[in-house]
Amino acid sequence: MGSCDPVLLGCLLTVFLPLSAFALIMIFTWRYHKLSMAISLVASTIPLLIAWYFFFTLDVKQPIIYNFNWLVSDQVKVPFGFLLDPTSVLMFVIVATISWLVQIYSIGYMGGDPGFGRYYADLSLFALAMLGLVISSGLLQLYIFWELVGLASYLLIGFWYEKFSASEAGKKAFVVTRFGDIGFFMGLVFLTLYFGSLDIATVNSAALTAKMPPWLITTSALLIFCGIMGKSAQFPIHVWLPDAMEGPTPVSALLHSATMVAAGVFLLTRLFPLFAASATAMSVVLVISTITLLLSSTIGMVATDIKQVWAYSTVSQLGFMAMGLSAAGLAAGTLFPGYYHLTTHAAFKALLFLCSGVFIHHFGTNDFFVMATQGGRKLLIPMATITIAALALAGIFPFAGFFSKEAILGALAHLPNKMWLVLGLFGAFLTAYYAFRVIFVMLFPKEKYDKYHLETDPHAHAPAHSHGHGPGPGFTHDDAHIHPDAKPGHEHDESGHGAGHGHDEPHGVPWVMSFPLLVLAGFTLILGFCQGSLEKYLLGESAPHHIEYGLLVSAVSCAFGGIALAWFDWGRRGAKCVGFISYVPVLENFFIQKWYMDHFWRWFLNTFIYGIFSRAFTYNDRRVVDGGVDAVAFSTVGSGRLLSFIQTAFLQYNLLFMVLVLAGVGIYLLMGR
Amino acid sequence: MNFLSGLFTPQGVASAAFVLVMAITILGALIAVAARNIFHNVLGLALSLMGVAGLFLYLNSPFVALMEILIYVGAICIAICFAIMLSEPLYLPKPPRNRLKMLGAVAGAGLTFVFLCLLIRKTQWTPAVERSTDWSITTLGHYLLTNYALIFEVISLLLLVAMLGSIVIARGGRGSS
Amino acid sequence: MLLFNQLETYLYLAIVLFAIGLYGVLARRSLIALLISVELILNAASINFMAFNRFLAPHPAVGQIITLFIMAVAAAEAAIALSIIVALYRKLKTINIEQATELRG
Amino acid sequence: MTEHPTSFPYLTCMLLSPVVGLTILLFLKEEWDFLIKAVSLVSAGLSLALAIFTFVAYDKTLGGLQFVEKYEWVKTFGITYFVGVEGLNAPLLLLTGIVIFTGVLTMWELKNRVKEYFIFMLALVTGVFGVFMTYDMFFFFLFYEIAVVPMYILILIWGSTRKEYAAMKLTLYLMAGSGLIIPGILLLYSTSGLFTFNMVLLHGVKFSPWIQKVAFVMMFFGFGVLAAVWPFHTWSPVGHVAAPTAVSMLHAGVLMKLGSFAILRVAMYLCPEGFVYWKQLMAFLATAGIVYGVFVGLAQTDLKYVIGYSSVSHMGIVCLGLATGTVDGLNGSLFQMFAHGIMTALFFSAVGYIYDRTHTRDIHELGGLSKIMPVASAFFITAALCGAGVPGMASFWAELLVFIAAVKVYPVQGLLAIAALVVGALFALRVVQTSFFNEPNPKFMHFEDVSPFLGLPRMILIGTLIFFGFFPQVMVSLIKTAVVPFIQGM
Repeated sequence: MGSCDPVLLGCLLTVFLPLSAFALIMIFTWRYHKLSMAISLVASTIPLLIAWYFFFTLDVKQPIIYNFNWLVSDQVKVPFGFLLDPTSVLMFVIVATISWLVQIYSIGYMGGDPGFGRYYADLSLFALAMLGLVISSGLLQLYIFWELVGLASYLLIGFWYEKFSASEAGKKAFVVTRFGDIGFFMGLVFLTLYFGSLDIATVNSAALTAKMPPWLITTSALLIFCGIMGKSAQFPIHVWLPDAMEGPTPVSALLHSATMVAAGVFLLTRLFPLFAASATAMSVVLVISTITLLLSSTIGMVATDIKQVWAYSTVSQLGFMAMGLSAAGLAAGTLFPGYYHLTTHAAFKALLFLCSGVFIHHFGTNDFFVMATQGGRKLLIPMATITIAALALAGIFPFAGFFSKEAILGALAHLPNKMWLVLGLFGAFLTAYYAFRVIFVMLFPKEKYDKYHLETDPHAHAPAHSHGHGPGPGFTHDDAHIHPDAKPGHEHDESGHGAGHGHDEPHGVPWVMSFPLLVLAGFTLILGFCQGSLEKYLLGESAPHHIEYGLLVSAVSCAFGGIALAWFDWGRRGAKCVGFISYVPVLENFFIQKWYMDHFWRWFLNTFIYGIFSRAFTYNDRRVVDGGVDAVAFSTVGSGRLLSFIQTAFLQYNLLFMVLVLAGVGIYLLMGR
Repeated sequence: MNFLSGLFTPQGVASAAFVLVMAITILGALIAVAARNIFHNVLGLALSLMGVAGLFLYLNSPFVALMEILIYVGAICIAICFAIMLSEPLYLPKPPRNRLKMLGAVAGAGLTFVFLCLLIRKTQWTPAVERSTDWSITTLGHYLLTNYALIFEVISLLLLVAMLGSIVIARGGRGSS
Repeated sequence: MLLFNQLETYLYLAIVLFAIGLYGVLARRSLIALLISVELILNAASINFMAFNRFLAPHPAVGQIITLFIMAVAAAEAAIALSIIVALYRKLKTINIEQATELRG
Repeated sequence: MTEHPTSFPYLTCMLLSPVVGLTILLFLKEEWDFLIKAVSLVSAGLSLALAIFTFVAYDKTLGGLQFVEKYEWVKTFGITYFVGVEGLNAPLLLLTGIVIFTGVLTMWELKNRVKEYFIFMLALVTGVFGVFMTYDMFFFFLFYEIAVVPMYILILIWGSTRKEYAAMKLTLYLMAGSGLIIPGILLLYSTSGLFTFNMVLLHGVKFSPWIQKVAFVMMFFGFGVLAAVWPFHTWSPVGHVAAPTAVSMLHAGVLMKLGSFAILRVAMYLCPEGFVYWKQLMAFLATAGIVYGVFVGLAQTDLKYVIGYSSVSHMGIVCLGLATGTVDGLNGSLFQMFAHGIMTALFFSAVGYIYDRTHTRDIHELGGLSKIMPVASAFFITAALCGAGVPGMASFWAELLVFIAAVKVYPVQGLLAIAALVVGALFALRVVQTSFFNEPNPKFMHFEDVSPFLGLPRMILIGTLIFFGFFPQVMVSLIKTAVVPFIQGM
């Protein structure tokens, strides 16, 4: 039945091509770099075409659903299927596009890395998992791909596994997201047991028509939100995402900003009716996402690693999306604002990361102060595109971010309590500030940035320099490790690869790296104007779009306020080059220490998991259980030894004893007669 | 004077002789275990065995009595004598007796004695209904080679094995010459 | 009833012999004395057999044959025991049973 | 249960194949190294082929007991040679076949007393096959003991770290277990009034409740020792550590399943009321094992100890599934037996390769192995991910089924077990990180990676895991044919 239906065939191809690419590369071709790359590219290009084909030609007003039995036990039935509706098709397009662009970009970025083949295998695994996640029809199937995405993330973060911090970050990411997924899984178990179906469409319609008991809706929504918190890095388990920047930069762009972390928000939109049916759940979401937004924006203000800045920015924007969704859920709005922001964010954040990747690749450092002093602004294309992306991030007209932020703030404005709106605006202000802090530092480098250099906090990934260029002034080499991010750049420089592009820079940017930048910049520019059509696509009709000028003005002024402050602090000639926050050293230190969240979790892990449970159980195992058994064994041996003292080898005593007993027993027996 | 007159009847003589035999047996046995000189023990044993042989005469078995003297007194006691000569010299000073051990032994023996006495007293000894009266040595020999031939064979085998075994043990294993 | 015509007489005599032998086995130190005591015990058993044979058994040959068997066994036992004693003496330079404690636990 | 006799004695052949191999080995010279291994491989391969055949050829629509062979053996005691295949044991026969086949391949490099080693290994596997296929309690126990005893010698002679202690401990534990099993079996035998050891017939007897309770608890603890039910698990990590590679594989992969299978096959099957009475205890012990195993595993530094404790945890999942007494739970439990068997076999064979080279299993001393031997490391990492419950592997499905069933029947225990998954992931990844990632230890730089031939058994194991991870229905539909009547009969 499958092969004749082109839509189904497309879905199947989408899932199985990357899968077979992964298997092929991992088993056979991982030693052959070019071949592996080719396989992986083929396996990602076809889904890309399918995605755009679906987007433009397929009518998904009525969701297209395919279901096959995957596992049929008694009560547990897991179908394998595809659900194509506007929500999934749009995400499908986003994922396929960015995934493809990143694969192209990685040709340049990862060129010459000894693990090139493995890298592409892992990317294929990610593509498989993410695409499967997006178009899956059942929640359990979604969960499976969700876990696979986590696996891919683990493998890619720890890609440079020789480095302790990388492998540690990979582990952290996997375990922390798993921590949230446990909640997700429990939610699914509850749904299975008390509702009976995990089909997304069924669950949503049941929530809409109140077929589900309210307690179940709230419980399962909250539990599922645990998973979302893990994957989308919401407070308090956001700590893995900044660390995940240990992975190669294209991976950060693909997984840890544009697509994978957005999977949480995607799930929130997927189950929007379910969540919207429970005011409690939505309030929790709103609170948590607001905390996340503020927390990560403030940390982003003080980070010195360019990837850290964008990482915290990602966390805050994810919080922003969740805010939009929850506000919409509480105020009977639509899922559009949050989802729209997801879309635009995917474009401009991927762009930010890829641009940063170019700088990192070029300068062999993650520290944007060093990049600035070494003439980062001379790389024209990346500099231009990163500025565009930062403008979008800050929410400046006419870039995409402006429209989507506007939509979310609109949703927040519908809430009866205006505090959320104020907090959202404050978040937007901070966002603009930290984004332009980076941009201004890069654009207008100063001679010396001593403060942030000498005070790199222990957890930030302090730049290490092994590059051919000498260390910049004031740069302290405080990390013994060779930063692997520097490696590709280094080799790239030596091999002289990347010639033949129309660039006047001495080292230049290979076209495979600049092409994705340009494409994404294009998206960032045009996406804003697609708001209407996208809304129509997603919701079926375009809501009447009345512009609230008060909100518009305040939002834009917040953004410009942030930019202006950044200009004042970092950009203008003679700026002090210290953040305004340094006037409150306590607070600054608090932000630099990332609100002590890492410390908290480390403490939690060491004290409870390793310290109390693990140690106590191990002690119990060694001493009590094992000791008990050994004690039984030893007491057996001991009592045998004790008894053996009777064995004096004095035969006559033994005999005497025997005789006495026998005679005694005999007499006793005879007396009784 | 029933007692004295009775003493000189055939039964009386037989009884008196029987008492004498019993006395010899017990006296010999006592010497065999109580004397401190090992050689006296052997002589006591011989005496006791002679007494036992006398008892066998009273039990209508002159052949067995003869055998008793022949084998026990004639063979075993002599063998023991050799063993004494081959082992510890007699002139060595003897360690003092262990009172406690002797007390224990007396208790053990006494208790066993009591037990066996009780056993004898409490048992109803009934003779077989039909009893043959054929006590001749011929019959004994006949039975030994027909009905009880197995015992005969086993005795032979046992003696052979014992002989070989004692040679092997006494010559001190494979190593010594 | 005459003394020598009573089963009990013999039985009591036998157990007296047995008890004396047992005492010897339990009290004596010398292995040879032990052997002598064992011979007494065996004789006690022989007397029993002969007495039963005389007073109770259906056929008089059986007890005699058993007694003969016991004699042979005793002879064999004596031979073996004596050779063991000799060997032991060679090894331990003593025939005191209290010194032969190699099997002590 | 309907019984379908067979035209050809497949099961007897499967059982006898290692016996024949072992007999041939007896007549081979110690020096003929290659021949010895080849004979063992062929006999193991034959068993595997037959196991696959029965797995595939089992008619799911027909159901019941198939490939049945039944001969009276000792009529007076009611002992029958009665073997058959149904959904319950078909996966386990397949598991045994795969593990012994790969186990022989894994030990291809063995140099020390090759002949004796393979003889004992084949003897052991005969016992295992026997336990899984027989439906007569007498033979069941006989084979059970056959499977247990060679383990002692295998560990004692070819083992490593504290092998005397481990071998002794293992044997004593298992013998203590047997000491509980025999009275249980005999209690049922004597009170049935049928004078038969035939389990299918005994199933028809309605034992009085107290007998069921007593017999069940005896057999549960007796077999539970082998299934490493908490707190009788301490022999298993010690034993795994001491045992040579293939024995660890067989031991953790197959032998522990004997215990859980026997709980299902004998205890639950014959004493359903006893099961109902004791199931709360079962669930408690199982959950304790799950939680406990991961936490203790977190503190271990020896690779094999880590795996040992992960086995304790995973066997807890098996036990939890059994304790639910629902179709889903039993499906999951049996599936988990299979999946865990393959997974641990993979674990141990990967560790065995590394240990043979580096002569250390300390996770801190190793390190960066991915750089030195990427393929060997990939095997271990795959197993670790499987152990952490990553989808796409067989054990994911098994755990899914068990957990859903468990939450339904025992909400608290079920949720606790699910929560333990986080720690499970943490401890699997901790080991992977410390010993396979980071900077390589220069001491081990010169070691070579797995050769394709030695990689073959590991690839077979991974392939099996992934196959059943992608197509769980192949397994579950088969298991279900037996589990559904099983539950109805209870």
